[in-house]
Amino acid sequence: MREEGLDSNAPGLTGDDDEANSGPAPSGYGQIPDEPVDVDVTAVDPSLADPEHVAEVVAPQREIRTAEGAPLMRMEHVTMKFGGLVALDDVSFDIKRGEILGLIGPNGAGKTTCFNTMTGVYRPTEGQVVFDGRVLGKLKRNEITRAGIARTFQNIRLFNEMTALENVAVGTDARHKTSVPGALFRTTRHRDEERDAIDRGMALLEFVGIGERATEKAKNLPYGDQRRLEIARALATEPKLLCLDEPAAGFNPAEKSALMDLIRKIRDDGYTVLLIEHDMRLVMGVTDRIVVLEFGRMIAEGLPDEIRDNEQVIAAYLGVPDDESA
Amino acid sequence: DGGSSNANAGGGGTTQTTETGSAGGGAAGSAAGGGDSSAASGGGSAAASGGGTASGGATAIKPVEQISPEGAKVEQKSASNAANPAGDGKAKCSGVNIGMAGALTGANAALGINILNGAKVAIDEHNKANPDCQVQIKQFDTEGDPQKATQVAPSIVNDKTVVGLLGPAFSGETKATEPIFSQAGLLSLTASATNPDLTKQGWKNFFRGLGNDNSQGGAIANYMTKELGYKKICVVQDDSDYGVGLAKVVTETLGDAADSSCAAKVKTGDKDFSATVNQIKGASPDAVYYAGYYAEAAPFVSQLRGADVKATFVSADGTNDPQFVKQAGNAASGAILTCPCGPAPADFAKKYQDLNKIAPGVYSVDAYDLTTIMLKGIDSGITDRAKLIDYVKSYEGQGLAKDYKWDDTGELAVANPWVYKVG
Amino acid sequence: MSFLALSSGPLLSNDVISFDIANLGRSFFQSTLDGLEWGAIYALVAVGYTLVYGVLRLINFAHSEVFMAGMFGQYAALMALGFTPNGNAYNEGPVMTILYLGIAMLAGMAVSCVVAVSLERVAYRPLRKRSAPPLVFLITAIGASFVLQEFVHFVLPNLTGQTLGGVNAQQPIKLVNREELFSVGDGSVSNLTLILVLSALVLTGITDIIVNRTKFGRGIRAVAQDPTTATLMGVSRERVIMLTFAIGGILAGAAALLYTLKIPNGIIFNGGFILGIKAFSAAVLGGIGNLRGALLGGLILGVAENWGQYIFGNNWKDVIAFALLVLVLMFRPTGILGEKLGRARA
Amino acid sequence: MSTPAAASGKPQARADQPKPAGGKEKIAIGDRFRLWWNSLSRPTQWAVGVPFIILLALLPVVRPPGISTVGTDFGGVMAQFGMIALIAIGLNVVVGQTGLLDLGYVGFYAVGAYTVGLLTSPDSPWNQTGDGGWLSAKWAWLAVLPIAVAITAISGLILGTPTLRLRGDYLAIVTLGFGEIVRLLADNLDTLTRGGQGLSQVAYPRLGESDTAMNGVFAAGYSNGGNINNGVWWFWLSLLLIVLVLLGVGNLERSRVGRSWVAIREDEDAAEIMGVPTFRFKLWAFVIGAGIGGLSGALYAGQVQFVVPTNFNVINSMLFLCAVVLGGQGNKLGVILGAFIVVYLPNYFLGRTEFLWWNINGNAIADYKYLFFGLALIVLMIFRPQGLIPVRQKLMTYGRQIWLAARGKRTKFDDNPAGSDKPGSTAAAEVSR
Amino acid sequence: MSQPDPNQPTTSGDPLLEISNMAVAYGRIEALHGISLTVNPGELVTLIGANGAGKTTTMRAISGILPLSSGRVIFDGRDITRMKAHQRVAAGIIQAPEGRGVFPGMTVQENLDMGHYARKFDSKADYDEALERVYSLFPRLLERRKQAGGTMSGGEQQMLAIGRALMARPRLLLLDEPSMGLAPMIIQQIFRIISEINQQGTTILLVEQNAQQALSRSDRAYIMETGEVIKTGVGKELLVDPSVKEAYLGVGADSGSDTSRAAAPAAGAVAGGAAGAAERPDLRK
Ligand SMILES: Nc1ncnc2c1ncn2[C@@H]1O[C@H](COP(=O)(O)OP(=O)(O)OP(=O)(O)O)[C@@H](O)[C@H]1O
Ligand SMILES: Nc1ncnc2c1ncn2[C@@H]1O[C@H](COP(=O)(O)OP(=O)(O)OP(=O)(O)O)[C@@H](O)[C@H]1O
Ligand SMILES: CC(C)C[C@H](N)C(=O)O
Ligand SMILES: [Mg+2]
Ligand SMILES: [Mg+2]
Repeated sequence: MREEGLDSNAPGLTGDDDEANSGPAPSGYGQIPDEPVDVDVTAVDPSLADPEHVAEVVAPQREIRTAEGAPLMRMEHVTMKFGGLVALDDVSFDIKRGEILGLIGPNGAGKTTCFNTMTGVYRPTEGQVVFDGRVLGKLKRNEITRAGIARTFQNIRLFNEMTALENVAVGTDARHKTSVPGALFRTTRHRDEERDAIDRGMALLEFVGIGERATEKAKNLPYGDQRRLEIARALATEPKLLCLDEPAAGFNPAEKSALMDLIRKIRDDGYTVLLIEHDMRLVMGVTDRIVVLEFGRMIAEGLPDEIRDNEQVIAAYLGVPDDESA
Repeated sequence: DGGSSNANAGGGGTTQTTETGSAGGGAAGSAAGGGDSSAASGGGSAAASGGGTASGGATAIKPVEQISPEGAKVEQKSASNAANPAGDGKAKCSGVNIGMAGALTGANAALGINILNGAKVAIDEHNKANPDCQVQIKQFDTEGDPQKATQVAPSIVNDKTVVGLLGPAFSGETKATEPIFSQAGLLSLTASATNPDLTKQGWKNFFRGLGNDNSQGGAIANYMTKELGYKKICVVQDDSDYGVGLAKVVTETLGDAADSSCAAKVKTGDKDFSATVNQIKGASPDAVYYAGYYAEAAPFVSQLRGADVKATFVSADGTNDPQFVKQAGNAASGAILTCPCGPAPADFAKKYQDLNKIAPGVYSVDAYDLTTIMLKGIDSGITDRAKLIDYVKSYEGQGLAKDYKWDDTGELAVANPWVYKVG
Repeated sequence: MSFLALSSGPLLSNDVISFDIANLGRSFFQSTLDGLEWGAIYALVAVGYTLVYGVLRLINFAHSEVFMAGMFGQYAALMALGFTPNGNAYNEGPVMTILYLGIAMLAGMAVSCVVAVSLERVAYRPLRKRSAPPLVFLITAIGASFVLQEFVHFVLPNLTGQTLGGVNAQQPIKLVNREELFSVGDGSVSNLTLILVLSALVLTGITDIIVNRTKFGRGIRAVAQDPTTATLMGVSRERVIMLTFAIGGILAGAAALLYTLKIPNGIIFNGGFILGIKAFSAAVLGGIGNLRGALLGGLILGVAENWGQYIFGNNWKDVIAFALLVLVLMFRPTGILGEKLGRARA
Repeated sequence: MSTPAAASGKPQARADQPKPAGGKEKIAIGDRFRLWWNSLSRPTQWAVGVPFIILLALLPVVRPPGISTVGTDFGGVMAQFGMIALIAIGLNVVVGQTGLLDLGYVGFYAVGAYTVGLLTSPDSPWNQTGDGGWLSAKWAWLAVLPIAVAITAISGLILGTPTLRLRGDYLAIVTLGFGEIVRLLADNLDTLTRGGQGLSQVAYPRLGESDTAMNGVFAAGYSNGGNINNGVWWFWLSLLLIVLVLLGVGNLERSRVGRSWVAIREDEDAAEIMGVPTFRFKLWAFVIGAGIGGLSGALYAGQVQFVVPTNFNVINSMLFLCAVVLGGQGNKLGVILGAFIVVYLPNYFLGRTEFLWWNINGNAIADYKYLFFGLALIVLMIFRPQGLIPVRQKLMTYGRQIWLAARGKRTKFDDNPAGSDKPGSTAAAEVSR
Repeated sequence: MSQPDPNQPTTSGDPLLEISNMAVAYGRIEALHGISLTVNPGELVTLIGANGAGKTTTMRAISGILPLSSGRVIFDGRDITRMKAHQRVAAGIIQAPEGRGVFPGMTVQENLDMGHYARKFDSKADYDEALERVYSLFPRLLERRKQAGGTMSGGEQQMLAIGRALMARPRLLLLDEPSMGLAPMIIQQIFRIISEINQQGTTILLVEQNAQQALSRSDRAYIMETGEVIKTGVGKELLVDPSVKEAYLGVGADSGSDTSRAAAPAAGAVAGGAAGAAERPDLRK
């Protein structure tokens, strides 16, 4: 939580009761029976039965593929200090269009901080982040999203009381313009945007594989589906760059490989992906290129195979397995 | 109930009251703070105020004299010819009732209850004497809140058996509801709403059974400068409709004697007046005039005395309550209080005490008088609202507290306030 | 202060607000001393808000009624000792005065403590068990506040033969007569000034030591920072919560006595309400959840509103207090000292 | 995912979904109602809704014994209910939907009332209804109404702009301070507001003037001789405004705006990072809430024709909040119900001599009404912490389409909807299906 | 009550912890459908299972912060099913929870003292000894004694959580995903320490996603799925069990240095954060 710079988990009034056995089980808001009814996606839009079509809807702007290989985002000598602590020290690298870039490093190396400077949670102390030819400088966080960077959270942070589809709709709204007057008078633009929210929202849910759960409240989704929903919500903002912070956290190997497939699918659909992960198999298996941080400095950059054998990376991060060390 | 009988047993002052009569006094609230065990030793004069006396001694509110608008003493007539609700005992009526509207619950309930209880004495005497004319008093609680009052008013109007209304009690709620009553042509006879504006609205049904704040404020201002010879007076007001209106008249009438450098405003509910006290101390006036209620007046006067301010404390009917003396203790002694309401004669106080198990308070006598007037109207055979208005309009007679005769606007023709003194 | 003498006059053209800075200049020390006395009372009540807030994230709206109960508690104790209203409880010599003060304070503390803990038990605990959403606690607190006030307003007089409670303020029983000890400039430091300010400092100091230095205090802080993990470390959350309410109640009881020393006429069923809001503002001003913040906030609020009162007049006192709060929060969104007891928010 | 998924041969994808405990689960009445309501078609909803509103409107005309109040005029109570219901709807936008705790909402109510008062009361130096004023006596109230709403909305903007940076309870205390400041200003600025003396003879709509109703049906004294009096008319006017405001707020709710509000309530940081201009939408919520509060205040001023500061103290803010939480934060109908309870309950016992089968002394009980009210709040909160009609907002304009698609498969509420999980089913989640 | 020296494993053959038919529900959703498991004195027992299988729920129920809807928990021959959570700590059960649960506003030293909270009647010497042991296991904590817990890095926080639990000198140590969110190298270190503690005599129940590491070090293991125990056995045997291999060790999980490194699970406080948030709604909403 600290890494996020945003603490969503403050102690509250409710919570665990140490008299565990003397009352009804804690249930949060969940005393309202929910209606876990599957949505027949084809009834919403028959064309959603066709994965090709779904992919088409999910990535409407195919032109993001055109300049594949050109740098999409550049970190330029970024330094980030917290008081006396230098969390990022003159870090420079870039992310190319259409690639999956892995960001790894020991705990406290500055990965999340790096991520936070890109998404506007922190402003770099020195240096700048250039995205799509634009210096992120003083952009507000929501403007950065509009500029084309979307992210997921290390701790899942969905809008719990909203349905899956509504969650995604919030994402699609990043591209919408209706404000109070428009909604009040139900202008044509408002109606178009609402249709878009449903069409693209459903397509995205279907894309990540949870279309049937569209009307389920986010908090009632199983953990894995919540992660998928987070990704769908991020994709709904039509990002040019998708940043995933430890998306496989808490997954077992089988679940991880499913996730790897999804990430690849996203990339194939034309998105650029930045991935922070401690799981080496996932990182090695899915990334095109890897950047390694240690103590806030970039210590290596290269193809997965190069990184795997890099002495410095092994010493700082990967370590030598037990059975070899003894 | 046990509560009130306890209070009687414990409050020696209360017993005293029943013997000696009461002026504008008696335990005003349900919690009269009757914890004092020492019997009040003072009193004795025909119209001495009873109520809970402070244990420090015989401090109580005692009537001094009735004064004219110019501040001069007015000789009072004896109340021997006061109208009597019993009448001749031959009245016949049925289904005719009187309404009473005012705060019966809420923070200011005590004032409404004083009025209700006074009216009950009149009704009781009347009904006992006239077996063929049983009049009820229907009570309507407004909490003293204008919006609440506008909800209650239609119920009163819709109750066709109500031919006349005693109330509303406070100026604010009167302002809010009087359009309803005037539209319905229902007599509205108030025993306590003293804001001068009320009679300037053209309401034909509204009559005020006592002097307004102008007469009270003007009279005391003149009394202070002319009779008492004060040269420098600090006028302090609270933020109530009543306090603001009163202070305005007093300040205007005082003219140069009102020192604007120590004029101050305080808030209802406030208990700390250090800044104001300091300011007054710096001005060293002859008197401090306070326009407001006893809840603030008591701590205010205590703090004045605590800071060694010796100026006379002068105030009006909002403060004219035994609670003022109880809470301010010795600090209250010497205070001069006015009231448009008259002191209660001894036998009224006794009847009141017997019926209500509590001593009469401010406006109890006035309520009794006004109810008596309505009862006399009913006894004369009146059963509809319009006639009762006409009856009151042309009424002329003496009451326990004062003479009743109204001018065209609904003000009393002669309204001389009383001066009381805490001693 | 000569330049100040010029700086008075009406603000806005038609005398809507008039001010008189010179008046503050004339009474600078006196107003500051008055302010400190108020600040002492605010601070003690504010600590109760801050503790409960820190542990439960709950604005315990009924805390003002806990304070009010303390006033009645100490008053009842004095009546039980045989004092009559307006009696001279203060001229039996210093020893007796101290004894009476002690008894009154203990009684106030006891009553406030019992009320606070029962409130926790009866109103809040069932909600915790049902994991009610936060606002529900607030509404319950408001409900409890109504109940306590109305109880003293209507029920208590019937229970006590009209001696306690009811619509009017209790007749004062004076324990300490204000006597000047020495003067500072225009201000006089009285025995009451010392009693009030020293009591507040000592009591908040003790509380601070309990919370920050003792094992039990560590338990409180643990629950404040992470209730679940605290339980896993063997801290009884229910016990900590209960004791938190108890400490808050005890301090409110002490504040109740101090308040009645200062304002003997203040013992009334709704006498805690505005004071409670001010004290809560003081807690927020200092940084809610922060004990020292509560003390600092209380003193600052007390002094500032008194200065304001001398400049603008008695009726602007509350406006000054709230305006100060709004201004401070605008520049320091988590109060002067920031949050502490609870989890630091990055 | 027993039935449909398994039957169609799909892999058991959500094996990690825990199965519900037991089989029988009680469904709250509110939920049953919602389920039933949702299953109706749009025309049927109208067919049920419109008569219901008409029935509601007729309530103070019929005054069913046992429901109608005794000690106070039922029409007046309903009028007050209408105003508090408006307030609750407005406050619900701020507190229920956007999650901003506002403890000083009464401030907006006061601003609305005082705007009308200052512009139309002969007591005010700014009075515009007299000679030289630009308001005709007849239309003054109606003309000032939009001004009052606009000024209140602007006051919301002025308060919100600097303070909406604050989080949670800090905002709460600042708004509380604001509410108090407004009241104290109304009290202290007595050259304008006449302080505690109040502004009287405030304008009201002069409609339906006739011989029997010289000042129209909204005048304080109006009564048709039967049950219809000015209170009833004010209730009808409020009802009309409530319906309009509900339509407006409903439109907002089912749009980008409503979604943004709820997203902010759920997780403000996440919302911002998902592209929601949080500050802007919080401000909108504040401004809209304020405007509705001002609207209600203008109604109040018109009905009572008298404004004094004491009617705008903190307690009222708390009562408004009670209406919202009691009814169910976030639910528009719920908060209206909450408003009804908050207004009706204290009035109910007044002057009543029997309750159900017991004889009671209504006036004695009336003393204790706030005691009972407080107890009722505590008890209701303990037994129904989520409010009487809990939140279930719809946030998509065309959400019904999805809902029908979901219902197309299963039309009845199923007691065991999550299906069974057989041990041994694979834990792996399928990505593509 | 007197605490037996943890270094002396209970001599009787009775299990230290015995759970029978434990069912736990979150509101109306049942998360555990009646599981049974035992932990013998001195053992290192591992629980593995997919995400959401109910491992954390099991741990929380053992610690007493979740109520059982049915079943029994017996600890050291005593039925503790109805015992309150904080009393269980005094009885000798302590947990280093998922997501670490470091008290952010307390210093490292104060955090460690919290571990000692329930040990009421200990002598100063006992306390010093426990502290010394923790500091010798994690010298980094000694270095950072005065640092606020919340500013420590992820790995350091994990050390602190484990160290804090050790301060209680538990009879049974519950570790919930200690490797979550840690870099591969730190994971190695943490596992080494777990083995070490266990060898020094502390009974441990360990939950891990990192099945490879966990199974190879534990005496016995239980495999959970959707709220039920579906398999149990000796740790090293399960490691080679084909069905286990397929489900939990990932496809192609042949032994070898590379994979043991690669299979290191990544995690943040994700699962814990999500569960915690659902359960404890944020007040500031
Ligand atoms: N808000 C903050 N204040 C002070 N220090 C911070 C803050 N955020 C991060 N740090 C410090 O910056 C360093 C980098 O932290 P960061 O969260 O970026 O690491 P990370 O690489 O994401 O680690 P992990 O793999 O554990 O998530 C750490 O030492 C941390 O203590
Ligand atoms: N607070 C909660 N409220 C409702 N359901 C919950 C809560 N916590 C957990 N669950 C549900 O209970 C089930 C078991 O969760 P648990 O956290 O015990 O799994 P786990 O095996 O520890 O998983 P992980 O590998 O993610 O830690 C999951 O389906 C989860 O969704
Ligand atoms: C009871 C009285 C003090 C009321 C006051 N005279 C008024 O006009 O409101
Ligand atoms: Mg990180
Ligand atoms: Mg877990």
